[in-house]
Amino acid sequence: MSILEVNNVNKNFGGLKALNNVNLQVEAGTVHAIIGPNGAGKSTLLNCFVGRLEPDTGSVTFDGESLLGIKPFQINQLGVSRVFQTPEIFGALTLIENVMIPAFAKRDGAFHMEPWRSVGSEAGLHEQAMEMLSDVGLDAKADELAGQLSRGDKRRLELAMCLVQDPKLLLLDEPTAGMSRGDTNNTIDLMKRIAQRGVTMVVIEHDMHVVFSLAEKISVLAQGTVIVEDVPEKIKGDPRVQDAYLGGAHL
Amino acid sequence: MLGLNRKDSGLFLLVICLTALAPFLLNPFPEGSELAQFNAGYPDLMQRFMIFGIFAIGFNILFGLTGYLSFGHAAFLGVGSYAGVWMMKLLTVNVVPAIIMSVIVAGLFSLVVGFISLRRSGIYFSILTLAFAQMSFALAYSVLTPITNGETGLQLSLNDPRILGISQTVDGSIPAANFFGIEMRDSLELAMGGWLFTFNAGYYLAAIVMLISFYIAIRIFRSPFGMMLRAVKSNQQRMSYTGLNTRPYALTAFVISGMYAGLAGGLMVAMDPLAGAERMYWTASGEVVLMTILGGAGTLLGPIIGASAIKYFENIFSKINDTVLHGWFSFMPDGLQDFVVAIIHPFIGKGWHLTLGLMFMLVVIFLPGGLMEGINRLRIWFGKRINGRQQAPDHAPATSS
Amino acid sequence: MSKFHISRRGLLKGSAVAGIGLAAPTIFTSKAWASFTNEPKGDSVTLGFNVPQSGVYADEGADQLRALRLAVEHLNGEGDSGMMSTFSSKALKGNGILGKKVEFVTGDTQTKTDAARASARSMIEKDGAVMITGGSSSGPAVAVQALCQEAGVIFMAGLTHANDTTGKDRRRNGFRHFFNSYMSGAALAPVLKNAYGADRNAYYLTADYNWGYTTEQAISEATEGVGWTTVNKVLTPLGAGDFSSYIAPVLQSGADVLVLVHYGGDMVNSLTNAVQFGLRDAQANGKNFEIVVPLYSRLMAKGAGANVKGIFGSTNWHWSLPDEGSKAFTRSFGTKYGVPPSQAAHTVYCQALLYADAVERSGSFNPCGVVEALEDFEFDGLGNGKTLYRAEDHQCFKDVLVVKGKENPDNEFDLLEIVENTPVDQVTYPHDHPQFAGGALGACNAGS
Amino acid sequence: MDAIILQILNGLDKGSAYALIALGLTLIFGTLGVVNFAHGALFMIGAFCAVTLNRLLSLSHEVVDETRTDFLGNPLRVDVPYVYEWFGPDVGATIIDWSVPLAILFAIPIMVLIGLAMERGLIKHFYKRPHADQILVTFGLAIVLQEIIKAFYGANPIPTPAPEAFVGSFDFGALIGFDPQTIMYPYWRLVYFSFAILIIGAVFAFLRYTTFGMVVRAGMADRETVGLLGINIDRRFTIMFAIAACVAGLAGVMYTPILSPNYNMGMNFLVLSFVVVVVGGMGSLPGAVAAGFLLGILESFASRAEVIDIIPGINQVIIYLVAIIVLLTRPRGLLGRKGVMEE
Repeated sequence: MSILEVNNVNKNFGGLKALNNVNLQVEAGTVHAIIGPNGAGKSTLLNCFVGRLEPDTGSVTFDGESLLGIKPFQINQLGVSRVFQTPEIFGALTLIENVMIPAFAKRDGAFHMEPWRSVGSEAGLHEQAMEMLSDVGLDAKADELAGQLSRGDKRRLELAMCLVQDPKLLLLDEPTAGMSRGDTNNTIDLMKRIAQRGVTMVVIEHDMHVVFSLAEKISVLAQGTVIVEDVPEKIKGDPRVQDAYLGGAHL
Repeated sequence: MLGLNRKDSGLFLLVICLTALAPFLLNPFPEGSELAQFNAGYPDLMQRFMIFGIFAIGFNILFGLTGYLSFGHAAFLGVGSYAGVWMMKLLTVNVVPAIIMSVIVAGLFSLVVGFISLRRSGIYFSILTLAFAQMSFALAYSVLTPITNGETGLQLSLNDPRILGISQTVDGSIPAANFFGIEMRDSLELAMGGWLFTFNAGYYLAAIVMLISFYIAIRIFRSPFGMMLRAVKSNQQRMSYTGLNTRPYALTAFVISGMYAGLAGGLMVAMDPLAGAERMYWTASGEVVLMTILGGAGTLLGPIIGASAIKYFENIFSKINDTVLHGWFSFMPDGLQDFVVAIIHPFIGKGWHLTLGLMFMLVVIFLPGGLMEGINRLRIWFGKRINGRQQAPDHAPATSS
Repeated sequence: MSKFHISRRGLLKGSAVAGIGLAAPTIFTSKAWASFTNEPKGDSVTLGFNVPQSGVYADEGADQLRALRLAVEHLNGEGDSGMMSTFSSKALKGNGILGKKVEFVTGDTQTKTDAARASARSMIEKDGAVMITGGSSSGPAVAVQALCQEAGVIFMAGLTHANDTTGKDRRRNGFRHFFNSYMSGAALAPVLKNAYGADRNAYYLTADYNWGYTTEQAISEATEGVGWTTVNKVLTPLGAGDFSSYIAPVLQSGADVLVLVHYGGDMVNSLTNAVQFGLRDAQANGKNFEIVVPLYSRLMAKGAGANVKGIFGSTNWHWSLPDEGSKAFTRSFGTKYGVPPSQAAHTVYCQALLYADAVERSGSFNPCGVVEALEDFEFDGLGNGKTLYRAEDHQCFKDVLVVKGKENPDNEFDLLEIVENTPVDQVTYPHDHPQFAGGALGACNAGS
Repeated sequence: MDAIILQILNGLDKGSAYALIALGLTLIFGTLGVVNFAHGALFMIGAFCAVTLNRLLSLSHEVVDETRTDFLGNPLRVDVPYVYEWFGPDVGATIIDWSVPLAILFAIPIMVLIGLAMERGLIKHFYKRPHADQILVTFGLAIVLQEIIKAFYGANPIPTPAPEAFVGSFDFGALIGFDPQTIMYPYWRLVYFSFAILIIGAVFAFLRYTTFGMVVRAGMADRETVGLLGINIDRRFTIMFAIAACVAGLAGVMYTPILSPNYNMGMNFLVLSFVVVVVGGMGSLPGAVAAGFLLGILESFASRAEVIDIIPGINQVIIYLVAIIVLLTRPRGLLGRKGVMEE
């Protein structure tokens, strides 16, 4: 059963066709990678899932509900979390606060106001957030300001922020970009653990090592169209994929 | 205490003590001495410390937490004042209904202004709030004169149709604003040696309201809701992708701070039943911004300190004239005395604006976190000196208190 | 040794007093320490000079302070005694007031009601002032007057011209020496009729606030009384800066007189604009187009430069008046400061003297006694001829000067020439005249 | 019809002042990313340059004139300006008469110096600080500048007339076929409008056709990239600040005959200029100019008696009302770019 269904999605920017009749099915509980050369429309596609962009035509449904025409926070409340290419975190807040905020959002909904309750009295959520931080190896820095973290740490923090919400679908936009080999491997391990919990993941990634260690299915996007969709073993040898990447290299 | 953690309880207790003892603390110099000029322990100014403290605390909930810089908050204070005076004209000179009405009316007005202005962010938001406030001022000053009494300001008169109360007292005066019989202008005076301390009923009412406001502000700061407001300031994008609707958070903060402004306006007319249009002018909105930043935006205590500092300057420095100056330096030979007075004169008395401007610049340049940063630095510095060799200096960042 | 006493500013009543009393039963005595607010106990008395020191009227405020300082000198018997020597009442002896040396505190009204009240309150509460005077506009004057009424001190209004100060906002503890909008209209109308004829069409540009409204009403009613027609009345925002968009349509309106109901910087700008747009050289309805400025001030006239030449207006007082009082005051002020006094300075000087005199005559600083002494007090020798402080509304009735901008000034202060000294009878009105209706003095308040 | 032309004409000179101040504001904002609350004060200082030059030229020594008396009855001491003695009374009088136009030359070096000093001494340290801090520190500076001027020149407006040659107005209506005396327009306002157009044109030409200007424009679009190219963009931005200060100052110099300057005039223009900049779109130069004229003209129309009769008070709030409507319908102002000042 597919949890995310994308049907005939088109998106134009001025004269440029960014997405051209994209179709995509993501099976529940799988890791689905989207790869493709630069400018193929990967991020545009992801933006159409989270309400940042509205496709010109086509449909995007998640768990039977359309994701079009609703706001990003509503999409998240349906169970879709996203990790950005450049980490989006609350730089002026501490790490533990960064993780507690999504936990609150999950528990209390999009808007909730009980100013008489204190953060200090939320032991349960605090514990949950600390666990999540130790999962990503940041528990030692829980009281530091997030803005002072290294880029790699920020990315792991963002991942923790998404995971604490226990999402049904996790969208990752190049989760290992700019990481060292060691960090990348740690992240792969982490994502494998997440996958084992049954979280569905859509990953955009350039690093083929990451893609082939994780993905159960791969869609190749080129010039706004899905040219191939298959299991990793088949993708590796597909001439169309190599074509697209070589063509892409010239761009 | 009261659901606060130890540090916040300590802070709250400190503020309670300071406000309770203010009549002593603010009058350190004996009456009649040269330095008595610097005493601030008289009812009007002490009330102002409290009232503008409330205004700045509320503004800080919006600006300090969410980062939305409103340039129109004086409008809510003004609207609250008008509502308060009308209550006193029409209903009763008991200040409680007037204050409640001020908060309600200011809250409703801020809901409307906030709903529209929060459609934009950054300086566009600031300009929208500025535009609303300036329109309120211009209309209150002119076209709305039947409601606001324009330039003169709305005040009580001898023939107000007061429903629960009397239009005038038996001896033909306007009844005084009171809190269930305690008149706001009543004071007890205590003379000790050369010192004179004034305990004013209005001040203590304002102080209690300020303490309640301060307590609520602490609770908001420490609540998940307060955390969300700081998240609004830090990264709205992340917030919405985290499943949080930023607009109602910002709007709630806006309305809360608008209600604080209304409360301040209501207290102002409770202490002194007159509402003038100038208190809605953009410089008045600018003043609360200055208070908050001067004290330290985003800190709990900062706004109160900033408000008190500015009001102290406005009321004490502006009253030092050159006769007073000559008095101070009368021990000097004539020529030197004139010279020293000539040097100092531009900065005090009618030049107090100049000192104020210089002070803003110095604080912003050297203490970006406002006066609170200065206080924290001093604390750390003293801490080091005291702890000295016994233990390693505490390098924990000076968290805002 | 400590001394404790109950507030001289009012007793806490009821339970509050009981509570505090129980806590410290011995430290309060029930002796009525003072019978009225800020009763002077030592050998000096403090007056509060509340003038604009910042904002657009700061120069007028500065001039008022000069005059008040001079008044204090004269009251204390220093200097040349100024108008004290010409004042018809001889109660003042030059030894302070009731033998107490006069001291003063100053404050900044900022020409804002709020700031003016805050400043006045601090003078009363902190410095123990028994009388507040000064100010250069009506809003703050009305506000401070109400405050003084509540606090139980005397308010001697400074420059305030709106009818409301002694009209609907009059107070028992407040007094106005300055003239008002109605008097301007009553004095100007006949002069304007003589100069420009009875068949005139007037266009009003009016500052959009209380003073503007009352003055516009006063002038239009008075000129309509001599046969003029009012073509249009347009409200202009305070501090508009450039009035060109208001002035440009005037010539097309069929009007042949423009009345600029502006004061201060607005008057300077609107008059300058009007002259720039050629209104003074224009012809309308076959007549020369004329401009009128109801309330003149020499300090303002200076700002407008040559544009004031030949333009009619009214003023409370001018230093070139030939009577002995005016001459004495101008000499005294001019010798000390090197410039002649403005009308703003003159009115507060008179007010200070009148207050001191009333205290002497009543024998006490008690405001209720002062009120009694001032009500229906007739005096002379303060520059405006025979003057009456009317009991019903606490307004001074005296001659009103109609002036016009001088064509060939002798010196930089010689900007206005006196056209007519309108006798007091012509500007007197019943205290319940419609322009002043709706107010009541109430009872005098002595505080505690 | 003649009424409409009249109100448009009347809107032009105020619009010119708005446009000139807003141009400088948006230039500073676009190049330096600084919100300069002291810009109104620069306009005011420009105006006082004219006052100062007038005073300097009129510097006099006293000659006792026994035939006349002063207000105390003493012999009158007449001030005779030195220029009268150096150039003769006629030429001397003409020089003083022309002090406002001459003040342009006088003001340029002063404004440039003030601009440089401000940028190097103060603004430079605030590039990376939050906008709120920039606003506060420049607001503080504005108060200080204002108070200094007040200490020297007092609070009352100081008349600074235009040269005799420009006094009076010309009959614009007769020129374009209306009845005489229907559309009168003072000469000096025509001068002011032309002057504003000239300055605006010069600034645009400078930015468009010089390499300096191109670098600055590129820097406005993307400061970091230009910095990476090895161009010392900071130096150029400093100069841009001086130019912006100069534009504001000259706007002030030429405005003095229209509005007798007082120390507070800058604050009055500042708020409106900010509204103008925002309505035009933060960082957009053409936007600032267009919005300046647009709001000037709208304000002029709103002050027609007929309009006020229909909507009382509209003349007081028109600018703010337009600002609200524009901002709600066009989020970034008329010609603003995305992402500027929205954080």
